[in-house]
Amino acid sequence: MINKTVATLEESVAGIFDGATVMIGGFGTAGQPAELIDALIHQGARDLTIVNNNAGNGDIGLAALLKAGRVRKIICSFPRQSDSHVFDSLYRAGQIELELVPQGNLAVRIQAAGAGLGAIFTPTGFGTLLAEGKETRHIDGKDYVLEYPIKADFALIKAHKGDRWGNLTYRKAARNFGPIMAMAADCTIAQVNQIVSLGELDPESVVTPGIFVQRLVRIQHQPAASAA
Amino acid sequence: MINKTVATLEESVAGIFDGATVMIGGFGTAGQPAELIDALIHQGARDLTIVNNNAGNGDIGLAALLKAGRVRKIICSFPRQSDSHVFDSLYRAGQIELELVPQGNLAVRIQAAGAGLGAIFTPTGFGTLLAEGKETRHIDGKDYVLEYPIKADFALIKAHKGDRWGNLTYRKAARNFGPIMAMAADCTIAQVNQIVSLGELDPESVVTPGIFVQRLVRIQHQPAASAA
Amino acid sequence: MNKWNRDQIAQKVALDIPEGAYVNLGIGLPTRVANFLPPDREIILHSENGILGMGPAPLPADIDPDLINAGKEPVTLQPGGCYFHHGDSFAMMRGGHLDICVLGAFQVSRRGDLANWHTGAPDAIPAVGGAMDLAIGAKKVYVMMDFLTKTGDCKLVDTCEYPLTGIGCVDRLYTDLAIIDIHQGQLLVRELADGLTFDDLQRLTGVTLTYQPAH
Amino acid sequence: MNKWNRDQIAQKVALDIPEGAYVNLGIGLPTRVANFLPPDREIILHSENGILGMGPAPLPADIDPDLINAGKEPVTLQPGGCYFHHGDSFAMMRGGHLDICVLGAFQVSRRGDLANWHTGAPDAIPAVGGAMDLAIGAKKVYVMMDFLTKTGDCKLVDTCEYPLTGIGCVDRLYTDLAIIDIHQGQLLVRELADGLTFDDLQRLTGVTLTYQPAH
Repeated sequence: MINKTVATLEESVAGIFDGATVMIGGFGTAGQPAELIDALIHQGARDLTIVNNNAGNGDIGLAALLKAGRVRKIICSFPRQSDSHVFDSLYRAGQIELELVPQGNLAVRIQAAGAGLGAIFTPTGFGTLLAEGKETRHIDGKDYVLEYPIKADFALIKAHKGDRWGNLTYRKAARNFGPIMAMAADCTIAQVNQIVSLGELDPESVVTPGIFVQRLVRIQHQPAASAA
Repeated sequence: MINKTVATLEESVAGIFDGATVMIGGFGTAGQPAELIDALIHQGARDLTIVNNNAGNGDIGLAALLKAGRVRKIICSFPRQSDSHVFDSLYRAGQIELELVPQGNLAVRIQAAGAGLGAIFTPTGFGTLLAEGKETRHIDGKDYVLEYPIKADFALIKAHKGDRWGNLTYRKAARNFGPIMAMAADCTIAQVNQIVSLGELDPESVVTPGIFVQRLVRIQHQPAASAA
Repeated sequence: MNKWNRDQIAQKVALDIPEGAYVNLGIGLPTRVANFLPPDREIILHSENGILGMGPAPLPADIDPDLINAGKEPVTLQPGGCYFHHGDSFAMMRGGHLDICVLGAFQVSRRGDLANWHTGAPDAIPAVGGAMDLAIGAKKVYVMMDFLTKTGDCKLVDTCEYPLTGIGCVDRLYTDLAIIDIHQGQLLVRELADGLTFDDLQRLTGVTLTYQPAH
Repeated sequence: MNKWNRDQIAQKVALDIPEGAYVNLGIGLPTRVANFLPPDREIILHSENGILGMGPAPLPADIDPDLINAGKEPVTLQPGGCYFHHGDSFAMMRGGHLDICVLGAFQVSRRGDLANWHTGAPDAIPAVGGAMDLAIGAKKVYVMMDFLTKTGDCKLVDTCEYPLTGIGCVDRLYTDLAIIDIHQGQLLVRELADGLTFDDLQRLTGVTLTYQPAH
C-alpha cells in the first residue's frame, strides 16, 4: 500500500543534505511551512540554497533558518521587507549570497524545471539590471531574456488537506508557490492541516496530484484560522 | 454588471473572421465543443487555421468543419485515426495543410502563448523529423529544440459549469486542452452544461479563472452522460 | 494653484477604470485606488499572490492569515473570485491578460521607461517582487506619482537615472499636477490641476510636453 | 522453443513494476500490461489526456464519454485518482515525474533509439500523439515488441531505418524471445524464452548481445 504520510516532522525532513537546494513555499507567512522549517533547523543541514519569494519575516520560520546560519544563498524576488532584519544583517555583513529574480521569472523558472524545459525566453526584466549579461532575443516584435530552470533537491510546502497518495488541496492565497514548487523538486515534503482517506478529495479539485509529492506530515497544532 | 454569457450559439461565435486561428478543445470527442463547432460551420468563416489535438472523428464536429472546406491548415498531434476519413481525404488531395506537433509540444507551446513567453527549449522531438530545421541547444547535458508559442484569435472550448464572470469547471478527462487554450486566445468562447450564480463555484476549485474567458453559452440539450 | 492630493489622484485613476476591467493595483499609493472605484461598476482586482476578485480589508474578527494581498495585508474575496497558483497568476500578468495595472514610480522617462524598484544606492538592499512583470505585462500601465520630488526635481525625465523596471511600458501618468499620456513618443497633457497652466507645467520639466486635453 | 505470447510478455512487464510506481502504458500492446498488474501492489496509471489513477474499463452501463484513455476507450478512475489539464499532464511526462512508460516499437537501435510513430512510407499520414514526450520523459522507458518482423527481420538494429521517436531513450526491451537491457552502450540479455539459447538469439540479430541473466 502506498503511504506517503510520515508520522513525525523529524522523519519528514530526514535526508536533507548539506549543500542541498531547498524550495520553501509561501508568500510572506501565508503558505510558509513554518513547522517544516523548524524541523529543518532542528535537523541541522547547512550550506543550503533556499528558493522562496521572500527572505524571511521577523525571527521565525525562514528568518530563523537564516539566523541559524544554515543558508549560503537565497534565490528570491523580495528580500527587503519591514521585518526582514535577519536577512538584512546577514546581507550587509556579506554572509549570505542573494540571487534576485523578478517574481514572475521566479515562478516560470520553477515551472520550467517541473515541466522539463531547458530554458525559456521571458520578457520580464529585459533591459534592466536583473538581465545584465544574459542572452536576449528579439522575437516577433518584442524583446526577451533567456532564463534557465530552477530545480531543487527538496521542496517544503504547506497545503491544507492531503491523502496517502500525496494528493493536495490548499487554502485561499496560501496556495501561491506550493503547487509549482512541488513539481520542481526531487523530493517534495508537504505539511498539511488534515489527512483524509483516499478518495475523499474530489478528483476535480485536487490541486497538486500526488505524483509531485513524496512525503506528507500532518501538523497537530492548528491555528484557528487554518481550520476548515 | 459583467455578464459574459450570451443567449445563443449564433452570438457566441459572432465575429470569427476569415483567416482566423481558432483553437478547439478536446481529445477525440471528450471535451470537443461540438455545438460551438456546428455554430462556426453555420457562421461561415473560412480559410481557418485550426489547433486541436486531432483532426476530426467521423463526420461530425471538427470533421464536419473540415468537410465544409473551411480549414486551410490544421496544427495537431494525432490526425490519423480509425475514423479520420474526412481529414485523410483532404490531406491526400492536398487540400489541407498539416503542421504535426508532438502532443506535449503542442500543449507547452499553447501554454507559452498564454503565459507571454517568447520561445521555449523543449527536449521533445530532438533528433526527429519533427525538429528538422529547428534551432537546437545542448543545455546542462541534454538536447533541446527551440519552439515558439501557438497563439489564437479564438478558442472554442467545452466546460462543465460556468458563471457570468466566466469562471469555469470541467468534467473528468474532458478538461484536457480547455484550460490552456483558454489562456492562449484573444477571445475564448466556452460552451457549458450549466450556468450557475456568481459565487456558487468554490473559489478553491475554479479551474479556469474568468479572466481567460470572454463569452460563454449554455448548451440546452444535455446528453445524459454530461449531467452532474 | 491647487495640487491634487493623493486621494484625488487615486479617484481620477479609479474613474478611468471601466466596468469589467481586470486590474492590478501595485503596493503603496496605487492600493488607494480601490477606495474610489465606482460602486456601480464591477471591476475585478488581481493580486499577484493568486487572487482574482479581491475585496476590501476584512473586519478585524474576520482576518485570515491565508488571505492577504501582495502587500501582505488582510483582504477578502468577492463572490465570483477565485484562487490559483503563482504560475497562473504571473501568466495572467506576463501574458497580457490584465487590462490595467497601476504602479508607483521614482521616475518615468519621456519614452515610457519606468524606474520604481531600486534607488540604486550602494547600500540599498534590492527587492523587485512583481514590479517588472506588471510593468511589461498589463495591456495598460498607469503610473501614480508626484510630478516633482521633495527637492523639486521633476520625476518625468529624458532618461531615468534610477535602475529601470521596464522599457517603454508606461501608458499614462497620474500626478498631483497633471494627467499625461505617453503616446507614440509624445507626452500628451490631458488634464491640469486647477489654476495650473500648461506653460507652468512645461517650466517644471526638461522634457517637451504637448497640450492635448482629453475633452 | 516456446516464444512468449503477448499476454506472457505483458505479464513479465507487469511483474517488473514495483508498488507505488507512476506508469504510462502506451496505446496498443502496452495497454495489455494493465491486465496483469499484481492486485496486491498499488500502481498508479497515468493517461496523457489528464488522468492519474486510471482504472479498468467500466461496465457498459457506466461508460462515460468524458472519461476515456489515450486510446479513446472508456476507462474508470480509482479512489485517489484525479484530473488535470494537458499542460500539467505533459509536465508530468516531460519533467521526468513518471517512473515507467511502456511503448510499442517498429525498431529499437543498439543505442536505445526508438522508432515507433511513423513508417516513413510516402503515402502514410503521420500521427505522433504523445509518443515523443513519453520516450524522452519517463525515468525508465520499456519497449514491448516482437523480436522479429513478420518477414523475419530483427527489430533490434544497429541504426533505425524508420523515422525516430527519441534518441537513446529505451532502457529495456520485452520481446517474445528475450528480455534485454540497454545499458551503457551494451545490450544485456536478462532472460531467454524456454528452449532458446543465447547463441540462437545472437544469430537472429546483427547487433552484438551480451549474456547477463538477471538472476
